[in-house]
Amino acid sequence: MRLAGRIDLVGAGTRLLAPVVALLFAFGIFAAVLGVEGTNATDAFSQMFEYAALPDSQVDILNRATFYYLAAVAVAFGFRMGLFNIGVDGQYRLATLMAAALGSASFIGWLPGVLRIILMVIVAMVVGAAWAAIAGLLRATRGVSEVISTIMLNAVAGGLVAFLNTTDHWGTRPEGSNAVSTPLLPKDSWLPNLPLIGGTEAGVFAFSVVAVIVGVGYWFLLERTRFGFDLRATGYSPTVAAASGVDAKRMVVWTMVISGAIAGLVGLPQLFGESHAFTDSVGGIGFTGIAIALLGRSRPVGMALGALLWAFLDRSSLILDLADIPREIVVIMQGSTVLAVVVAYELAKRLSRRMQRRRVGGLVETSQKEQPA
Amino acid sequence: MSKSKPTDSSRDEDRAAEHGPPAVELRGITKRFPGVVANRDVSLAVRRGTIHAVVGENGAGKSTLMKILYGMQRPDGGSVLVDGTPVAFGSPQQAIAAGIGMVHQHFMLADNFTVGENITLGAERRHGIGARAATRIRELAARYGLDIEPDELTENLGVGDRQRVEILKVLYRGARILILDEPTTVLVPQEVDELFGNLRELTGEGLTIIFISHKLDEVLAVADEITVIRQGTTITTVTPAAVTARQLATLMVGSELPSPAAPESLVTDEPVLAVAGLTVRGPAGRPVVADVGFTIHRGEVLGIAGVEGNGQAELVEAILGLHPAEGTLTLAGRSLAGQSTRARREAGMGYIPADRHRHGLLLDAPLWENRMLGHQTERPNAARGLLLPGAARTDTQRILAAYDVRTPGIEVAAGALSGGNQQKLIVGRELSSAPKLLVAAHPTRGVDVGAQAAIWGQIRQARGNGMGVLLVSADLDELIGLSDTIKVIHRGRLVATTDPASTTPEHLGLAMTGALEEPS
Amino acid sequence: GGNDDKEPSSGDSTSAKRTIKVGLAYDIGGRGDKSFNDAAAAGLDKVAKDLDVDKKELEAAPNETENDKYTRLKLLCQGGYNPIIAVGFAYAGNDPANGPLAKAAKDCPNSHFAIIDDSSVTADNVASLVFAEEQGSFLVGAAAALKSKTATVGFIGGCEVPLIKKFEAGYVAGAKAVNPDITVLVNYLSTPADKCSGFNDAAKGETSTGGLIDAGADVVYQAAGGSGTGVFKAVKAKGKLAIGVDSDQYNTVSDDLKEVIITSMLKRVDVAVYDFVTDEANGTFTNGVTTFDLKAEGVGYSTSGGKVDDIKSKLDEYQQKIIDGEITVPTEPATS
Amino acid sequence: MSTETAPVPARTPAAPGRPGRVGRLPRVLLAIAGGLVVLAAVRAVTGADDLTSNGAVRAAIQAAVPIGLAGLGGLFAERAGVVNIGLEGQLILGTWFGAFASVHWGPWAGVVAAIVGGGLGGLLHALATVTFGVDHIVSGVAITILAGGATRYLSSLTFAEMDGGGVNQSPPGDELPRLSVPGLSALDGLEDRHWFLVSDLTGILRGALTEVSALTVIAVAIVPLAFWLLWRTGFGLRLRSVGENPRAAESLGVAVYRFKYYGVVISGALAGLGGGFLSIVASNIYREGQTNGRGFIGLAAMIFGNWRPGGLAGGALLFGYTDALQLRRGSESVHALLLVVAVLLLAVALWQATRRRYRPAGLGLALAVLSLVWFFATTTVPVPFVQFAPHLTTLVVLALAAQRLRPPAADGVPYQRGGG
Ligand SMILES: Nc1ncnc2c1ncn2[C@@H]1O[C@H](COP(=O)(O)OP(=O)(O)OP(=O)(O)O)[C@@H](O)[C@H]1O
Ligand SMILES: Nc1ncnc2c1ncn2[C@@H]1O[C@H](COP(=O)(O)OP(=O)(O)OP(=O)(O)O)[C@@H](O)[C@H]1O
Ligand SMILES: [Mg+2]
Ligand SMILES: [Mg+2]
Repeated sequence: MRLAGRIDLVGAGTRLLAPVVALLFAFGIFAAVLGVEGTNATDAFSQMFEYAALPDSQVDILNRATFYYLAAVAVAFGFRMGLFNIGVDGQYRLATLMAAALGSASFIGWLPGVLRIILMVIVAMVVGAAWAAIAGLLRATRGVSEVISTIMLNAVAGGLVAFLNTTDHWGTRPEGSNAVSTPLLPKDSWLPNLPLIGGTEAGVFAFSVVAVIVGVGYWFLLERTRFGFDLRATGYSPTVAAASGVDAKRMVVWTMVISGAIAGLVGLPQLFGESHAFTDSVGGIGFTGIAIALLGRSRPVGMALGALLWAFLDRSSLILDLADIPREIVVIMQGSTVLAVVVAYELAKRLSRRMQRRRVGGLVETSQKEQPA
Repeated sequence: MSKSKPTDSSRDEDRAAEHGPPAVELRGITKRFPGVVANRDVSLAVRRGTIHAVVGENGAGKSTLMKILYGMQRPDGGSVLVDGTPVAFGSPQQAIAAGIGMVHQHFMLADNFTVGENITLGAERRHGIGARAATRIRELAARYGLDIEPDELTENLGVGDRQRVEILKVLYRGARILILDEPTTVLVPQEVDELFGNLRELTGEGLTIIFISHKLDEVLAVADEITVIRQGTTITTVTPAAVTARQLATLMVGSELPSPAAPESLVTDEPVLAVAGLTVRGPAGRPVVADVGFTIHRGEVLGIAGVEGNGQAELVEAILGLHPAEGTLTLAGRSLAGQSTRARREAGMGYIPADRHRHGLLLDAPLWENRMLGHQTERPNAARGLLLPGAARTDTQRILAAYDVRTPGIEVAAGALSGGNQQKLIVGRELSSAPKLLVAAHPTRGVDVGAQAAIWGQIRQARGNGMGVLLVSADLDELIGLSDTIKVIHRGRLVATTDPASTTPEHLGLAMTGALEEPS
Repeated sequence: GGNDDKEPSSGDSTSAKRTIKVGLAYDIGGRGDKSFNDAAAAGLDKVAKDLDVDKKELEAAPNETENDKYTRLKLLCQGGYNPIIAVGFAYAGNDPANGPLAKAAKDCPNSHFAIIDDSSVTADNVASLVFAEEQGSFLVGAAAALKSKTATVGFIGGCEVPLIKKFEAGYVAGAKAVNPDITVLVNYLSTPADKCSGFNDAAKGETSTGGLIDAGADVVYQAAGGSGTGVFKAVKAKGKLAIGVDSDQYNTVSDDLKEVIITSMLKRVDVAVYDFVTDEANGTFTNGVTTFDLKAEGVGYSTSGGKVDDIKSKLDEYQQKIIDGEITVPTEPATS
Repeated sequence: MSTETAPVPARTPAAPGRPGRVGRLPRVLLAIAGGLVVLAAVRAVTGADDLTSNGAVRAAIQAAVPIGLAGLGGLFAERAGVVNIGLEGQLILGTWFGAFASVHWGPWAGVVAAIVGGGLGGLLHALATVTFGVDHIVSGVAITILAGGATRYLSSLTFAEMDGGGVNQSPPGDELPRLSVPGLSALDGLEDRHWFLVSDLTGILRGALTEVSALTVIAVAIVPLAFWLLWRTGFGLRLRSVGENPRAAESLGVAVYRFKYYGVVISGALAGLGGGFLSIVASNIYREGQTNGRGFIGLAAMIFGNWRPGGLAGGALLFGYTDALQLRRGSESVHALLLVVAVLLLAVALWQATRRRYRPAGLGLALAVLSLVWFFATTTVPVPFVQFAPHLTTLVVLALAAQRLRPPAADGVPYQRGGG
């Protein structure tokens, strides 16, 4: 009785079933679209699986999942209190640029590599936080919807990045190249890639450790601290939270700040482990982060699975080209997965709520006196 | 349906039909919700041109029954007859077409619409939504003495006016049968009298009115016939002349109606809360609470009476720090002016909000998390910034038992509980932290009589232990029964102070309308 | 001048048809982008006519990582394709020594690679195919100045990046060479901030060109990829003249726009691809940088439509001077 | 999207009419006239003649149309209580479907197909949000992702095989007719004189009334039509009622779900039309990435316009105008705009100061000084800055005005029939 009370088995069941059903549905769409084209979906899928199982692919999937996960956590932090930080993109681009520019600057050349890495991480988080704080402050003091302001701030951040990452400012261009980036970091502040997976020289980003730490920290902060309770309460109902003593405006600002600080980390796995300089070639991770946060219902483990799924689809789609299957099919699958999953979660929520009501109602009816409203 | 006004001859027809079939007949209605049977074999007949009252406790199934008649809910069994013809409404639209109109328990108005827009909504076919409609509304308003201007923005209206808009909405649709679901809860006695005058005029015109209430004196005053519902079933139908209020109450609850008997005073002269010069400004900078001052002592219940919308909500929120305010506020000797809500709650304020869904409970969160709510900084819920879920769970179990909250467990979402059980949980939670001051706004609203008596008892007991209480309530009996002092708020000012021992609801009502302005 | 099919060297003519597996890794857009990638595709198609080619074409996705690019090159090499052509400087990455191409070249030492528009990757099995866009642009700049009646000409760049600035630099220099007092108005349609959307937005091209023309420009040169049609439309609406880019656009635009195109700056990516593959087929792979300049006829200007016939002699004069080294064309605009 | 408790005030004496209703038109006209004078003066002082040239005005209107249509789309959805952040996706669908039909069956067919394509996107959003109760933002984001993938896939199946088309673009389609008010060409000479105000006015008139695409005319006509539909018809009343108080609407027999569907599908259709405008009129081909965030700007324009058609049209024009200026003679015109902005901010600051709102006044003043300093310290504005000028404008305007805005009361709130 007590156990049944503690763990809402039915609710948990439906919540677990929901994404599975949604994935099947998305696969159905995948198959249907491919069918129209005359390709066998299972065939395509088994090719994708085979390719994704290669050691190189496994490493790549883990690496992608690392920054997708960080982006998702950044977004989810806002989601949990009903804030939509659509500005992760701008935040991490600006943050990564600043960190990379600082890390490669000659005036801190004397710093030992480890300290420089730490400094860069801090700068990235601060820049991300500061950029997000603009939206937070606008929301708290001026009532500007963060959805709109973060979208606008993305454009502004992009402009600043484009402005600063030129040879006139912080950018350099290797001899004979047309690509502009910040100068390469000194070798002592490259992070080694971890040889976690055998059969390949490629290694997993060392920064994936940070992603794991962020995930654990996210869980702890939300579920085990007062701050997290305040945050979740605000997400459930801002008015109720306010009445319980939560200062909604401060919550908004702090949540945006933390979300932005996490967003500031998004570009670092690649910076430290792959490119060693800021390039503007990779963007849009913020949007993927939103999708993954939705897939994982903003839960730390759920988002990790979502990030892996997304990374798997990304990676395995590379093989489709070789088989002359349009790779866009994967984007369709990703989009329909998100939509199907959120619909499934909603339906599961309704179902479990109804079942709870029925249980409560049943209890009331069997009691001596009917319990009126 | 016709666009012309009802002529004298049509009125004559109505009168002539008085002995025809009943305007409305409900036969054996049954309605089940998951886990609850709201209506169980209910039968009811309403004669044309009369006011028929339906009384019953909270949750007896009155609103559900009326929603069935109005097409908002489908019955699981039984039949509905209008003018002797069986009908089966699938939507309010069909009920409206059959000449039925309903004024809901909660106002159903869009604030950002004009009165005219609110009235014509859904009935645009009649006279459009423009000048013709406005003319028609003015005509109707003049004819039934409902003073209202169609171009006014609804959010600027007071509750009385809103009530009139609701009635006009129904009349505008040409309804011949009006359902009024607890129309008087938000009105002061004088406004109630005005409303009853309006209703009599309407029946004079041949309209039929179904009137829902659980205020028995009102029912006795206005109804031609009274049907009593208890636990979803019709108990009986009586005429007012044949019963007394006590008899009616006994029918309603199946036992004697408990009343908050005036207890002996336990007031000390040690102040708990002292407020002075408290002013709250509305969006336009106009004060909605103006220069309010009072002191509550240990063991004292200070009741605030007032028509809804006269600043009591803002007063409560200002005291909790939810609304910026000017003035001083001292709790047990400590100045809290300008402090956050959290600081105030930590200093010993408990809060039973008027609207438990907006301010009291996280409906989607489990009960034990709701037990933490508002007290997430103190033991047993948390220590040093970290939550203690285990301790909170255990304490939740204790509250469930102590306050008789009926639920299968502490992991269910608060939203799954019935309103009364939700309220008990809130009361239990707030009293568990042994507050120095309890701010209780409508603590028994929407709660059935049994739970109501329990809540009163718990508040009294806590007061006996030295707690001060600020009680805001629309239920004058509750105010008189619980308070040691009653102050009346009108247009944001405290305009009168009365002794509950010597006052009557009528007297309070007069003060609440501002008729008895006196310097406080 | 134009550039026609080159004859394969005589010695090999007997064994002309032998199978060669060519892998092409495109930049975003891929085959069918009506621009840069298509030019490479055209070169490949031409090779396929002369030789027995087994080709595999893969294309980049927006927002992909450097690792994706590396993976693509490696997939081709693992699939047995040799040579492999990386279309676009992005394949070099920002760290040429460790970028996608460098890594792939290291992983597949027995494959031959070529990269277009980049000369920063040095490896034994990598050939860099780069173009002197500034030289070609110089010539069309001169043509613009010669054709201008208002002493004002315009330049529309699709995105403010070094590669496109090279076009601008040459164009300005050419115009100034003809008329030192000429005004050259320059507009860029986008920056990397919005993923260089200015290469994809004909409406932007049209609006921007309208601004230049209203400010007095009567000849407009565009280096704006897919936005070029917008440029031509605006020019046509105002009865002015335009200069195309990359391929001979007189031959690719719809008929109603032909009349405004006086010439196009040719950047013979197709020739580069063609030459590279045929050389490979002949077993004459040369690593290192091959610059396709005026001398090598890798850049130039087109004469279709006959609109520059009257000034052709002057243009050829400039061309000769550049080839002879008398004129050095800048690769970056004078002021930033 | 903040929710403040609006206390029901005690019965107040009936105010005559609605304040703010009467007197709005003259005020708006006055503000427009004032803005014009400032613009003309700045043009005269700085010599940035493009500020009021007919070309700039024409380009501004052309740039404003897709934004405005997206904004109108947002308006219909949000008036029905559904936030549609999927406008961007519906815009994308509009560009693709519009181009596809235009290429095959002519531009007018393209217009219809764009509407249908966007409408389908709206239908999907309605299905998710209304029927399944999914969070509105969530569904919108998902639809935008989906639309991008779907169009790319469709292109690879269709356009890639066509002559002149490719995986990321369609072959060109035919153009829609352009219309001019006759006789205005007589004004040509006046504009070139650069006379203060006179030339400015003629520039604006010529820009607005000559060589206007037929679809632009239609789009402009939709603005008053939308107002009429929403505020003057029973349909509009019902639609708005489900965005203000769906429960009340339901109790009066309004089919809440159905009207939400109407609102969201119309929303998608309008956004689709905006997309069609991009791929049929603004350029006569479809090109991937063509919408470039205009859906979001449209949403901002709608908020800027306080959820009203006239206001959002003004917002769209403002974006269109800055966008057109920056594209045409960016560094120069936007530099001159700094002066305009400074003057306007100063005016706002003064006005706020007279109302004793010192914080916004201070903010306005600070920003004004900042723009002035920037104006005098530089001669041009860097391209990246020029390009985010519209976005920055949005941010500043929202920061100054957001609290005066009034979204529909039930905007973004999932609604479930029968309560609960
Ligand atoms: N939509 C619903 N779903 C589930 N249960 C409901 C629903 N509406 C009402 N109930 C239940 O039906 C019963 C009757 O409710 P109803 O609202 O008709 O009571 P009432 O007599 O109007 O009470 P009150 O005096 O509080 O208005 C209650 O137990 C309530 O919990
Ligand atoms: N859709 C629903 N499904 C299940 N139970 C419902 C539903 N709607 C209402 N209820 C239950 O019906 C009861 C009465 O609903 P109601 O909305 O009247 O709440 P209430 O708290 O009694 O408020 P009030 O008395 O002020 O009307 C509550 O206990 C609520 O839990
Ligand atoms: Mg009721
Ligand atoms: Mg109730």
